[in-house]
Amino acid sequence: MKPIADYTLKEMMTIVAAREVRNNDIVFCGTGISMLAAMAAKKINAPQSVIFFETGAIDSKLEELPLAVGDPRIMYQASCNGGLIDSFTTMQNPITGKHVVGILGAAQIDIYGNLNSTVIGDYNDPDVRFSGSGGACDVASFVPRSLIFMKQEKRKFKRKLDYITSPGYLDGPNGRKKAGLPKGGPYRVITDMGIMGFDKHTKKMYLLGHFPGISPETILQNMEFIIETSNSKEVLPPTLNELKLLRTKCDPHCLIL
Amino acid sequence: MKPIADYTLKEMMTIVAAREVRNNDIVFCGTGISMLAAMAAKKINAPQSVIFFETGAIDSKLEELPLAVGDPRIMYQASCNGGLIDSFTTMQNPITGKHVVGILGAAQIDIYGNLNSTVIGDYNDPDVRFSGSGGACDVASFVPRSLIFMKQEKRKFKRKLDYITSPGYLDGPNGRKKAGLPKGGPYRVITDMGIMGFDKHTKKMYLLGHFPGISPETILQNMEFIIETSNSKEVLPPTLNELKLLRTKCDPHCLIL
Amino acid sequence: MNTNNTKVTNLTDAVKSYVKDGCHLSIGGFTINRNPMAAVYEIIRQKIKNIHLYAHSNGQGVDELIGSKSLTCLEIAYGGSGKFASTCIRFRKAVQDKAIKIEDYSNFQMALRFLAGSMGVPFLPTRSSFGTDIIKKWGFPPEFRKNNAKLPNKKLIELDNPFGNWCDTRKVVLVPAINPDVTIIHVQKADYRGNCRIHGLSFADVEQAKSARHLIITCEELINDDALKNDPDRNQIPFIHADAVVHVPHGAYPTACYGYYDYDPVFLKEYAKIAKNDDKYHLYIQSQILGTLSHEDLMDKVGRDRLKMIAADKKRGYAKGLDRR
Amino acid sequence: MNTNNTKVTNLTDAVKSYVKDGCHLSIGGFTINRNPMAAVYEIIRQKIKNIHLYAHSNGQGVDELIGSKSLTCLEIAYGGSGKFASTCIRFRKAVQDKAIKIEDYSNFQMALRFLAGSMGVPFLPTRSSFGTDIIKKWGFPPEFRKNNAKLPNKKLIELDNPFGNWCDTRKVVLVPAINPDVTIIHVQKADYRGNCRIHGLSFADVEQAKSARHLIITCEELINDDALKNDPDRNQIPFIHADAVVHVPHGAYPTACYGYYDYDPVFLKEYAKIAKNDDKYHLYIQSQILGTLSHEDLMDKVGRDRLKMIAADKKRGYAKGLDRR
Repeated sequence: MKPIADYTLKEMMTIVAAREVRNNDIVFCGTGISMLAAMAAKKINAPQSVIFFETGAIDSKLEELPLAVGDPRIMYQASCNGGLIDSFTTMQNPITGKHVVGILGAAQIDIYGNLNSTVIGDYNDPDVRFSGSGGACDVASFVPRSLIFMKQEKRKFKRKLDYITSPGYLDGPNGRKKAGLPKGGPYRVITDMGIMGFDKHTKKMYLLGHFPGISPETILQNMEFIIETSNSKEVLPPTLNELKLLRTKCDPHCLIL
Repeated sequence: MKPIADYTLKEMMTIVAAREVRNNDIVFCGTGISMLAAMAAKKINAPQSVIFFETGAIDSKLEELPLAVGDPRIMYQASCNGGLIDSFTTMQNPITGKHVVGILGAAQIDIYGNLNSTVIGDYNDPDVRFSGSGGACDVASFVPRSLIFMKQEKRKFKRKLDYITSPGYLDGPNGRKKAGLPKGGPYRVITDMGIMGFDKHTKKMYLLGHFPGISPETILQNMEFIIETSNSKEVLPPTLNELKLLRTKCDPHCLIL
Repeated sequence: MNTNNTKVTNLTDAVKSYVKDGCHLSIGGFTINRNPMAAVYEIIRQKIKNIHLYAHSNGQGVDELIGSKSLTCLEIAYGGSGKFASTCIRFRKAVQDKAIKIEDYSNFQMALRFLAGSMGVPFLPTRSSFGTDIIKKWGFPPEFRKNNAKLPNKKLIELDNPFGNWCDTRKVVLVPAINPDVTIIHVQKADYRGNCRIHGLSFADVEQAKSARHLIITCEELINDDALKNDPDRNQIPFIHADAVVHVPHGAYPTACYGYYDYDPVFLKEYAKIAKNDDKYHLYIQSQILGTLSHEDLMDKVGRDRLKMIAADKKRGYAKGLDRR
Repeated sequence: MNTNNTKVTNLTDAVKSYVKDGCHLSIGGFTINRNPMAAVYEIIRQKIKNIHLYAHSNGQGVDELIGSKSLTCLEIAYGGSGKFASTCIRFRKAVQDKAIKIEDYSNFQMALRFLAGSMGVPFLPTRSSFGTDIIKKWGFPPEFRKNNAKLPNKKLIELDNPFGNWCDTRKVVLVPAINPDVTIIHVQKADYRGNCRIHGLSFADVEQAKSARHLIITCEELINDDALKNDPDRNQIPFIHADAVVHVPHGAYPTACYGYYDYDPVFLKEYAKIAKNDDKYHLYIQSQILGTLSHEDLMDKVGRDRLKMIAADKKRGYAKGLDRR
C-alpha cells in the first residue's frame, strides 16, 4: 500500500520529527530536512523551543528557509550572533547542554544508533566519501537526546559501520560511560517508513511506529539488522493543520519538500 | 645630595621607564605610574607603541589618565574592546606575545627579578597582605621583556622573597626553562634612585645607571642584596621637552605625579 | 539557566531565590567598573552568610561583601580599587586577621577557570605561573578540598605536554573549572528574556555568566520587547543562560558603568577612609546599607547632584573632566 | 602579525608575499558564507601548489583549491555547500582518488584547534568524540607526522581527568593547536591598519586569524581613517594581528557576505554540475579563473545583473525572495 496521496513521505518525516520536540527544548539542527523539522516544531507544537545553529546563531527569525547552517538567513534577528566556539560549548556545558535536542542525519546507522557520515569502505581507501562529521560528532557526544533522520534502506541500516563518525550507545548499555562520554544518546530514528526508539536497558533500537500503509515487516526487509517490532503502532498521519503550517509557514517555495 | 629641583623623582622614574619603550612595542601596563610611563612613552619616544590593558582594551585614545585598568577611560576609541581572555591570550600567544613589553610593580624583588605582590610573612598567616597577582604573574610568565618599578628600600630588595607572585629568572640562568616557562623575563628595574638591568649570562641584577645626585653606594645601602655596580653611569635627567610632554599631555591634573 | 519567556523580577526576589547561605557565588565587573553593587548591597541587607566567592580582579564588590562578613571563602586574583585602594582595605584586614579562607590565582587563571566552566570542561591549560608560589602554596589544604564536593581536589596541576614539544611547550599548568551556583552581573541593556548587551569591555562577565548554574542580571535599561535582536552582533549573552533580569538604574554605583556613569571618586575616597576603621565601617554598613531599603533609596541618599556629577559624556562614555584627585 | 601603521596592499602582492608553495594555510568562512574566494582564485592564478590546508566546515573555498590541484593535505571537519553540494564534489573525488591526504576532526575540534593556536597553548580539552573512529583512525600516519615539523606528533590524545572526577568528567580528548603560516579571511569592514569588523556570525574566523603567523584580510569596505575605533565593541580583530589588508568588493563571491550580498544560487548550481565532470571542470578553471586577471575582472564577467540579484536587503542582510530552487 502506498502512502495516502495528500502528503508526501518527506512531509510525514518532517512532522513526525517535529512532534518529538518539546517546548523549552533548544533544538540543534543541521541543514536540509533537520532544519525544516526544527522550524516545523516551532510552528506546530513547541512554539517556545529555541532553534540553535552550530555556527553560533540562537533563536534567529527565520523568514526564509536556510539552505546551509552558514546561510545568512540565520543571522537575521538572532538573540546573539556568536561563533562556532560559542555554539559547541553551549552543548558541551552540561547546564545548557541538558536542554539541547540534536537533529541529525547520516549515511549509515547501526543498532546502537552510532552514525557514519564519513566514508563507505576503508577510511584510507574509501569507495565513497561523504562530507565528514561537521558538528554531528560533537552533538551526538554532548546532548541528552537526539533525533536522527535516515532513509530506510538495507545499505544504510548496517550491522557494522564502516566508520563511526558520531557516537550513539557505542557497543551497548555501558558503552558511553566506558568510553568517557557524557550521558545521553540517540532518542528517535525517523525514516521514510517509521520511527524507532532505543530500549532503556539494552540500548538497542526498536520499532516504535510504522507509517500508514507500511508494515513492520517491510521495515525489517529494509534493514541489515533485526529490531524488536512487537510494540509498534501505526503512526498518525499529518493533520491538515500540521500540513498547512509546514507548507505555508516553513517551506512555501519547496526548497526542501 | 638631593635631586635637582626642577623635576620630581616620580617624573624621573616615569621618563626613564618611558625611554625603554620602543616603537612597535605593545605595552602592557597596570595602574598608577606604569600606566603613566606607557602614556609618556607614546608621547615622547615611541609614538607607534601600542598601549594594551589586561582588561582587553587595545590602543585606546587616552584623553584622561585612567586610575585603574578597569577605568572606563580605556574603553574610549579602542581598536577593539575585548575581555580578559582576549588580553592574556594575546600575551600567551608567542606570535603576538613576542612584541609585548610589560610594565610591572611589586612589593618585593630579589636579585633574579622575581616579584612578590601577595604577602609579607607566612602565606597562611600573613603580616601584610597585598592585592595579589592580578595579571602580573601572567605577564611576567609570557612576555620577552618587562620593566619593573620599585621603591629603593632595603625591605623591598630582598635576599629571599616571602612569596613569589611573578616569575623573574627564578633561581638563575636556567631557571625559567627548568620550570617550564617561555623565554623572556625582567629587563629593567626602575627605582627612585637608579635603573638596573640583568646580566645576560648570570641573570643577576646589576646597576645600569644611578640618578643625578645618587651614588651607587647609596643604592646598595638601600638593598638587602649586593649587585654589581662597576659599570653604572649617571642617568640623563629629564629634558625640558620630556617634562613638558609628561606634565601637559599625560597627567595635567597630577593624579599620579 | 532556563528558557522561560520572561525572567523579569525584582532584586529582593532574585537574590532570595538564588543566593543562599553557603552558596558559591561569582560577581562580574573589574576593580572600579561594573561591579553588581545593587545586588551586593541587597545580599548584605538580606544578611546572607557563609558565601564562597569567586572573582578575578574585583574591588568594591568583593570588599563590601568581606566587610559585611558575608564570606567565608574567597578565590581571587586581585583585590584592589586602583588609585582609591591599591589593596582593598577590608579584604586586606580579613586576610591578615584570617577571618576568611583565601585561594590565590593569577588573573588569567581565574578568567580561564570561568572559561573552562562555561565550556563544560574540567580544566584548561596555560603556560602561566611556573616556578611561583601560586602553584606551590595552597590556601585551601587538600583535606578541606576533600570534604567539599563543590571544590576541585587540587588547586593547580602541572602536566607534561602530551604532544611532545608541540608549540615549543614542554609543560602546561592546568587550572580547574569553576561552575558557581550563581553569577551576578550588571550590564547596560538586557531584555525581558535575558539577552544581554554589554557596552565597553566585557571583562570576564560573559564567561562568569555562562559558567553559572543560575544567572542574575541587573541592568541600566530593561528592554521590554525584542529590540536587542535587531542588532545581534552587539549581544554577548543569549537569554538561554539567564534566570532573573532586574531593572536597577545605577546598579553598579559607586563603580562605573560605561556609557552611563563614571565611578564616584567622592564615594570611593570616603569609603577608603571609613574602611580603615572598624567602628566607622560597622556604622557605615548599619546606616548606609542596612539603613536603606533598596538601591533606589540608597541613590536618593547619594543625591541627584552626585549622580549628575558622574553622568557619562555621551561620546566618551565616562564623565569628562570629573574631579578625581 | 606586525604593528606597522598601514598594511593596505593589493591581492597579487598579498598572496605572493605570504602564500608560498608548501605553506600551511587556513581560510575563513563557513559552507556558503564568507569564504575568501577572491584570495582563493588569486592563489589558483598564481599556481601556488602543495598547500597544507586547514578549515572547519568550508565549502566553496576548499573545493576550488582542491579542484585546481593546489593542495596536498587537508585537515577538515566537513566539506559541503549545503543544498548545493551536501558533499563538496571535487573534495569527494580527490579523497576517493587519494589525490590528497586528509585528516578528519569534528567541527568543534577544528574550532578548538584554532582557538588553542590563538591562545598560545599546545592543546585544548573536549569531551567530544570518545568511542568514534575520529579518534581511532588517522589520516596522517605517525611516520608522516614525525617527518613534518609543522605537524603535531599525534592526531588526538585521550587523557584521564587529572582533577579526579571534577565536573563529572572521567576523561577528556586533547586536540592539538594549529598555527597556520597564513590565514586568509574576508570581512565586511577593515581599516588601513587591519582592525576588522565582521557583521553577522564570525564562525571561527577570529580564532583562525589570531592563530596564524601571518594574516591577510580582504574586505568589502576599506576604511582609510580611524572610524572603526568609534565603536570598538563591534570590532573582533585588533590590527596587531594583521599583515595585509586588501580592498576586494564581492571578495566572498559566489559565497555570501552578510549585509552585502547573498550566495549566488545560479553559480553554485552550475558549479555543482561542472564539478562532476573532469573535462568540464578543467575548462572551468582554465577559462573562469586562469582566464580572468583579477576578481574585478571575474565580477565583470559575472555581470551587473547577477550581482544585483544577490544584493542584500539592507534590513535583513540577505537577498529577500532570491530564487534559490
